[in-house]
Amino acid sequence: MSIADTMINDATIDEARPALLRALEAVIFAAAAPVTLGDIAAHVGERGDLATLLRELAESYAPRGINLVERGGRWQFQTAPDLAHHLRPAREAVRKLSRAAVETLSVIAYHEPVTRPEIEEIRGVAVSGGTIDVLMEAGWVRPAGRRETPGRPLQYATTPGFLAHFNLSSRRDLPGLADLKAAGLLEREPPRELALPFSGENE
Amino acid sequence: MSIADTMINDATIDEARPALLRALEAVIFAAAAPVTLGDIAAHVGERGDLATLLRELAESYAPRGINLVERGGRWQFQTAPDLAHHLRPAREAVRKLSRAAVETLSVIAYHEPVTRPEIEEIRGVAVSGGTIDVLMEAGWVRPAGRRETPGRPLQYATTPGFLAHFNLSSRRDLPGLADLKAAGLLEREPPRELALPFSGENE
Amino acid sequence: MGDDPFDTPPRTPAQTLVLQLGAWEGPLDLLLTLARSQRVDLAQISILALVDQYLAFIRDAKALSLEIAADYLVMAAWLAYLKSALLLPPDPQAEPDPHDMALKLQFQLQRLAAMRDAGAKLLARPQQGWDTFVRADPEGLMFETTARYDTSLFELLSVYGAIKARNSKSIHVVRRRAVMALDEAIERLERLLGASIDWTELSRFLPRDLADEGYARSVLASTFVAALELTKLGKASLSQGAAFAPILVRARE
Repeated sequence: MSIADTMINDATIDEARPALLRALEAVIFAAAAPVTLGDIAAHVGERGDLATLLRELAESYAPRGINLVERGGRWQFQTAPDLAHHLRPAREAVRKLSRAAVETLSVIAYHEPVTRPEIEEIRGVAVSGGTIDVLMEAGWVRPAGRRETPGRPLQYATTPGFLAHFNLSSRRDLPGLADLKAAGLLEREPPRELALPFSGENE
Repeated sequence: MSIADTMINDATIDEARPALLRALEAVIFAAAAPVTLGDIAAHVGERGDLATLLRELAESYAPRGINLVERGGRWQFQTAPDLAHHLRPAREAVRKLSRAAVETLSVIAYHEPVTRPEIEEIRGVAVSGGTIDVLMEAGWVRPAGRRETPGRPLQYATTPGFLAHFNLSSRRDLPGLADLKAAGLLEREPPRELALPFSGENE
Repeated sequence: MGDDPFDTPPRTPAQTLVLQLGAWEGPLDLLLTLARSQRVDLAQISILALVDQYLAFIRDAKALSLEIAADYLVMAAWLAYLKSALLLPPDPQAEPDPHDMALKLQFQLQRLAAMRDAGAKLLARPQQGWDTFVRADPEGLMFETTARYDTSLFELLSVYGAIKARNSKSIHVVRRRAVMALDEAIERLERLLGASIDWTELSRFLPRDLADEGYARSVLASTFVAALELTKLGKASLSQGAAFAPILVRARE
């Protein structure tokens, strides 16, 4: 593509921007589920830098009661979290996750893809039946292929639904992820330079 | 309510206006069905002139791809009507015509206007209704009146779309039998169907 | 209601365990709790002290003559071994190195604590359907698929050519139908022969002036075979003086 072509294209896009933003809004609003860039492009056409436009649109919605958010590469509208008190059904029991389920979920989220033996090693107990099922039923955890090691154990990972449910744009937004990584706590083996634990033994 | 109360209320409302507008947005957005003023008040509380606020909100959404509209006293968000084509865009799927369809088409082109029994006679096999439907869907064949013979069978002919697709300026541009023979097209393809004796029965 | 005997679940050994150890999800969980009672910063805990705490806890539980699950006892034995290895003078041959084992234990405790913490933080985040809400009943996106048919003129013409070629073959079939069937030939020859007992040339029974050469050949062949058939049936006699000489035929009594 020549420079002239690029310029012409850019001009066209600039002119079409408001219309494109409107189309983006409408497509994401009408979608039955969070949509990827590809889904959006399939509906509005491959025009301009959709990712940039989406971020711009999200910004314009930020102060509103409805927000445009990205969850694991998928875009959706949702209500602003601070307005929950207007929207919560008066009496609805939140289904409590068991402690084992929460722990298993965080192990999968921070270590994915992770095998069941690894989950058991980290938690120090066998994963009881019903824990992973519950997480899969909630749509937060999925089987993620087999590891190419002896026994070819099944691995687990989180889903876009997990990110959406916990209002995470991506796995990078997992709370404390960077710190845990820096501390070597997401490795499978202790880092060699880990402080000696029995420094107090000779005190 | 005293005038002083009203004034205090108005002041409070003015301060709370942006928050109230956000709450309105969220409530209408998240509702399972279009909501009445009463429904909204039940969620955000009896504050200020909801009807006026709603109209204001609707105005702020008017240029967007999502509109806030009132239908019979119920409020709802919906996509802007002019964007419908993005929500159900037409997608073209290129399809190949079946051999039977191409044969039928060629018979219609060379013999139009022609009835179905005549097509069958020329092709030597029965023509299924679906075959002619496909040709009509492709925009190449049209019904061309009834023949004034017993049973008044429907006749078929080709369309201008047919000529356009095959780059023909008129049906006279179709090569004659002699041309076909000269071009080697008469023997080009062995007939797929067996030459059943009944193919000659009508001659 | 509480008096209903059916409301009281039966006591089982497992439940006895729940009373004492049920607060922990296994030995590692117990160790983590003990470590936290030592220090908040798990990186600073004393493994030797932790081992002592664990062993003391198990000893007390035994003193209460509670059943202790096997995995707690296995951990106790392993920790006792680790303690003795750590207290012995360093042995460079020791495999695995007890210091590495201690390091690993500490790592596991830190990791478990980190995951617990992460789980709590995760649950503290705004959650879909509780803090944030999406549209209840979106229309959904769809595609209107329209078919575009693609056929070339060459395809169209060659197919028509093929139909025509097929039809000309079928005309050939029609000509082959202009034959005199054997049945017809037998019936005809028998009728013409009548009761004639004079030898007559077979060719004289052929119809004259047949314009269609193909049909004429068919009649000749059929009539000849008919003569053979009638002879076989004992209704006629055949005679030929020499090869390629005229064939003579007559009726037989």
